[in-house]
Amino acid sequence: MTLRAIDYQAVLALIQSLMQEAKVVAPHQREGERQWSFEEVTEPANVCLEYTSTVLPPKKYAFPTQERFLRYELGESPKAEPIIEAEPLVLFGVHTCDIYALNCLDIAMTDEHVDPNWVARRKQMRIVGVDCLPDEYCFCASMGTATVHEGYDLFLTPVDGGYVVEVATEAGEEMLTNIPTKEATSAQVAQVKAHLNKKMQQEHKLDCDVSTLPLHFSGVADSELWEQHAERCYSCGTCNLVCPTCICYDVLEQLNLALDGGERVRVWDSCMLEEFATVATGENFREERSQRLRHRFFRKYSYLFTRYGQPYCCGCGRCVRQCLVHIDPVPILNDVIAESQKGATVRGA
Amino acid sequence: MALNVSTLKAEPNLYTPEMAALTEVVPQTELETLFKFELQSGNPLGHEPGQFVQVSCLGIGEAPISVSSMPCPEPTFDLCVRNVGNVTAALHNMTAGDAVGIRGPFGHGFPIDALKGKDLLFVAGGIGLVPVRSLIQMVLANRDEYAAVTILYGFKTPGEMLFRDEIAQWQEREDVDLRLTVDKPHSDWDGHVGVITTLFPELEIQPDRTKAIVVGPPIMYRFVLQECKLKGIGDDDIILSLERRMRCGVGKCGHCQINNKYVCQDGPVFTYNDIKFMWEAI
Amino acid sequence: MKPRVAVFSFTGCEGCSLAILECENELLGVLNLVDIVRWREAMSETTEDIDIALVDGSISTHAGVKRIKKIREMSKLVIAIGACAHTGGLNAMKNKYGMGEVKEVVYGPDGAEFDTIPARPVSAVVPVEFALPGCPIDREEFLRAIKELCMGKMPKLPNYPVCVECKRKENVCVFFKGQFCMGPVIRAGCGAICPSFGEGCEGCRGFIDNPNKNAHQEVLAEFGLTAQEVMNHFSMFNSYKESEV
Amino acid sequence: MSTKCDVNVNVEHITRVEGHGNIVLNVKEGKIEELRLEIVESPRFYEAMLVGRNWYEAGHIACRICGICSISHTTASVHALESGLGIRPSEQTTLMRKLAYYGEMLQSHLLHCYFLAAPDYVGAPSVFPLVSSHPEVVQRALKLKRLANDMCSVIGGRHIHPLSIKVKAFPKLPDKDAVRAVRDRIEEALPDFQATVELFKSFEVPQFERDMEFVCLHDPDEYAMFEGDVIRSSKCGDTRVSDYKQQTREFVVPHSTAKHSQSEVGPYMVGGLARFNVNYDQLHPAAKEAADILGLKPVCTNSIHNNTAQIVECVHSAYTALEDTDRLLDMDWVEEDPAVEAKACRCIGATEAPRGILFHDYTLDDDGYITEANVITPTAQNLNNIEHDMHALVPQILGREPDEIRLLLEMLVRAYDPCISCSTHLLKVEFV
Ligand SMILES: Cc1cc2nc3c(=O)[nH]c(=O)nc-3n(C[C@H](O)[C@H](O)[C@H](O)COP(=O)(O)OP(=O)(O)OC[C@H]3O[C@@H](n4cnc5c(N)ncnc54)[C@H](O)[C@@H]3O)c2cc1C
Ligand code: SF4
Ligand code: SF4
Ligand code: SF4
Repeated sequence: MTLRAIDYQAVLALIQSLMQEAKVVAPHQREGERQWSFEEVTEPANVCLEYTSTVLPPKKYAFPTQERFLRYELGESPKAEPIIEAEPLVLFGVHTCDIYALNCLDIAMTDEHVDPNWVARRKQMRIVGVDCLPDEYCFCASMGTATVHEGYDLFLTPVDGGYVVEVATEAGEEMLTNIPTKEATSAQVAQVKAHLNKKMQQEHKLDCDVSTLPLHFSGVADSELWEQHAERCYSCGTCNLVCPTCICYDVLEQLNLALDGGERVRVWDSCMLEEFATVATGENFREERSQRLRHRFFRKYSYLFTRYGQPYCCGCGRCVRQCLVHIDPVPILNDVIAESQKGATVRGA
Repeated sequence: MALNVSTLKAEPNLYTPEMAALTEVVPQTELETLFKFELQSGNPLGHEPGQFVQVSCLGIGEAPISVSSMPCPEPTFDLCVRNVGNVTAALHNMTAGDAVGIRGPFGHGFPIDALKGKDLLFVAGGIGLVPVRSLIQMVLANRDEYAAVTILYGFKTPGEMLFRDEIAQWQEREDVDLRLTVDKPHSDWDGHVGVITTLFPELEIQPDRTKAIVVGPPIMYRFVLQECKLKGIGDDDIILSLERRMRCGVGKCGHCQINNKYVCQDGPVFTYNDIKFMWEAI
Repeated sequence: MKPRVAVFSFTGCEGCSLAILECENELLGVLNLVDIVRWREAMSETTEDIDIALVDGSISTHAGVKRIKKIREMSKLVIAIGACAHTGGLNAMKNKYGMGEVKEVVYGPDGAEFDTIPARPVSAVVPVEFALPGCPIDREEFLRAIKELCMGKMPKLPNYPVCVECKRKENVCVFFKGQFCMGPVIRAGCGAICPSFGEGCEGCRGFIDNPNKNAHQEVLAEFGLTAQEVMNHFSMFNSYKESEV
Repeated sequence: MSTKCDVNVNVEHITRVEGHGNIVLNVKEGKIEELRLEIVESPRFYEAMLVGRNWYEAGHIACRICGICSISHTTASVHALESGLGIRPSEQTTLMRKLAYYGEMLQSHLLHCYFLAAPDYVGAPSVFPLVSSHPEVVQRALKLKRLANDMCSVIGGRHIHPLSIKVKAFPKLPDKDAVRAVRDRIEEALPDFQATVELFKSFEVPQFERDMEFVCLHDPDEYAMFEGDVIRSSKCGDTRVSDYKQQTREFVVPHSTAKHSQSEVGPYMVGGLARFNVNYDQLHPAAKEAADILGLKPVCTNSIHNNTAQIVECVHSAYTALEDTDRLLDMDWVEEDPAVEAKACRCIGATEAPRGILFHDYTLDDDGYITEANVITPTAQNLNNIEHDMHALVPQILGREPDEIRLLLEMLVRAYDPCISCSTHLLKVEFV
């Protein structure tokens, strides 16, 4: 790992030089609100590197909200061919939680079967991370995602006079070729540590070590806590749709007007939606909101955690930030932990 | 550990169906029809009994359907489909010569090796016979590899019985104990009447050498599983096949998840042992 | 054989049948798929042999009741288009006043003659095969429905709320901009057009099957609406109640 | 043929107009026994619906009065509220609104001229047969209509029931690149408007004259469409918009669910021809040129020429929209705060809808709830005049075949481009 120092002007120059060779996307402030989104950079100065969280995660560049993946012709002898669209892309200014989430999805998207569209996009993606300062909804410190060790080429941490940049890959090295950088001073390196320490001080936190989370889920399936927390839930799916670690999707047909061909597209879906698990006979395997809320939590913190060995939540807090009825994973998880500890005492007694 | 995606071998055609021609339409009941297909590539489908394919009616959509015939070296296979929605209705509107798209086969089929040498008890309710048929065909074709074969098949009314001619053949065979039942008394029916569990009391079962293959609607499972337990069949020896909504068939879209299992990857065939602690399974 | 399509209008602004003419880029393509055989607003020809009747407007007169029954008889499929036909729409807001009262107050003694009954959706009078919601209908959704019908596929409406499409578009939720929105309880399919243009959803597409209305009333109140305003939000397009008719 | 004939014309649900109306003509021995335009559209009680709603909902409820002129209703509603609440929108906001407004004017006029009126001139029952007989005309009509539509939707999200045209400011600014693209398409379409003029020049408009009063908005600085300072009448002079009731005196007639109106001196005409006659001098030079080509001169008293005036206004709208949009694009757009403080007030506003002058009038209470509402649509103002036209026309054509009489009566009614469904709720509501 090499650490260098780079000033703000050089960051702009870096973005500018990246724009010469690839599409660069980065956080931008939205509509004068305290809301941000990843958008294509047209003017480096408009990039906003000090931001809390974007509405949608940068996942949308590896897995678009709506993605065509099959083209077909109808008629005498119907034909179908895959559509795999990918282009060189730089994700600039990605937080650790979102980098973690992309790494997570790499596993899920390639487990047993390799999703061709995901992989094609990820192969052409370079990532420049940037460190953040969390708001009251973030719980990355608890989730172990306040730092991330892979999945980026460069990583910037704000320090006095600019950023300390960690060069993580050869591609990262190349990006800096013509950019003026200096050796990071020890004071600057200390600032990086201080920054991280500060980031770790989160009020919003779990009452257990993240690695033990799946254990706590073993006895809470029948708990009333799901109904309590789901009472105000709209089942609107917002939480899933803004989540960087969700990948569920639905498939739609888009016929052309002449009805002689068309495309198949996939769109982001959500397991909180009522019909997600409904089958043709009308049976809904998760009819109640509380069952769907329970499934969402089990999937993130138990099923996929056990399946892939890491939580499918990066602690970014997007779900609660966007949820109008403030359904927040942290208190729910803490209820789960409390319940399971209570159960353990009861069983032990 | 993060993956290095660049080293992975992509499957560019994971979501691209291969075309197959409809060769024959064999009506079964008011709602169900048997379709015979032939892959245009000329290659065999290469499935195991219990696996399913994703059938595309291009322009309409895609649906998971179990392969209903036993594996064979020809590029042909059977699907038996109930007309319940868009894709299934489109299939019902097709005639010989029409083309569909096929992806798969996907999932885990029946554990053939574990069945060898055992007494087999097939319990099928209604359309549940569709996936089981591929296994029955295979067992009957290699009859000497298995011990006793008992088939229980229940349906609501006589009109809902599938594969009539084939069942008549099974009935002829000395080495198969076939028992049929309809749920409610019916003038066209002089056989056994009652839900499928009413066939159990008369069965002679040796639990230590029996494998039960149970496929039917969710409600049937609850009662049949109880009967199997009463007969002393072990949880590991009860094999079932589950059905869920599905989009991708390859463990990505999330729809078919039951607790921590994906029906499309880990199933559709499970042992009861696999799923008995899964509150969403049955 | 191309399906024979007719368009009929009842009480409403006729914006929904107009919206069909506003598919300018696709109109010729649509005319390749279907034959338009009857449409008072656009043509003088008429016929009683109809495969698909597209009906806009709500039923709000005795004469209208008779006419829609006749249309039902001569059409294979009846498709309600637009909020007025689908839920009664805005028109049903008048239902809260007694009809005698409305006529009297509004037209004075001369008004007693006018034929008016509480406004109701088409489905309250005759069976409909399908409804395209929205005020007005969404062009894309309309075209998709036409294509699917021509493919022999019954169109299906989303049963999830507008928030889903709003999120897919990455809109900033209007609640966070100090506005109000019915999106969380209203059926999607419009592409969240209102929030995309800076306005809260007004509920023109009707509720999803199982809306959490209690939660939404609480949210609207929590974000600062009075009880009366909350009621107005719920009633704008969704005030038709069977019991009142 | 003797003029002392019997004629019976009964057109139930006149086609190619918006809404439901019937023409009834009964002539016995050359004497008109019955002649009327029946409005059988179901009454809609819009004003009743507005009562009890918050001021900020007025625009969205009011635009649902009419799908064709929903931007005009929105505009009139916004003008009313802004005048009552004492708000002056910025130039940026006004120019944005105008682009959508001209889009609607074009959309409505093009729809009427190409789709509803033109079939009469080529002897077709609708536009659909023209798809094969006159493909280039239909293609052009669709192209121009699409453009008009996009002028609306680029600003308001959509043409029918626009979203972001709101009191004071836009809740979300339009996409500047999209506006620029639409601007370029207007420029590119100018030759198509010329071709439209040529097409309508080739149509023969039936002869008919009747001395009548023309009423529209007037603005000292421009051809009044989007807004105007005063109501100007060719016979009664100027009236302030807030005194609109002096111009439009309403009364109920039994055969119409829409009230009729008259001025101090009788029935009057509003709409394209009225605006052309009253404000001709202020037309864009390109529009004056078009009028020349079409042979339309002020003051024209053949109401069937309303179609012709609409074509002239299409040219005017296209050129004016182009110039306004250039100004808009030259500006640096700023986000404006749309927050408004409500108060008790009377809100009266007007605009020129495609079919003529449109009034919205609300009374708000302290909390901004609407306690009274009145909407007067152009078609409602025209109905009385149409009937008077019919009475003047029938004696001139009595000798002709009944079918021809029916067609001429229909053409006359259609020339007004009546928007019947909007007209049927001219109700002043005073709920207790
Ligand atoms: C592993 C597996 C094997 C199956 N084998 C067979 C078979 O051999 N024969 C047979 O007739 N059917 C089988 N099914 C069921 C079949 O997949 C559904 O009936 C079919 O998907 C319905 O599709 P459709 O387009 O006709 O209906 P749609 O019009 O898509 O849907 C009608 C209703 O079905 C629901 N639905 C959507 N997708 C599915 C889905 N994948 N499964 C169930 N319901 C769904 C929808 O929510 C909707 O309410 C199997 C399902 C699975 C998962
Ligand atoms: S938890 Fe919140 S965001 Fe998620 S579905 Fe429920 S209401 Fe919507
Ligand atoms: S579950 Fe919530 S906190 Fe966790 S990754 Fe998803 S959006 Fe972020
Ligand atoms: S703006 Fe409305 S539709 Fe969009 S997320 Fe917010 S509540 Fe949902």
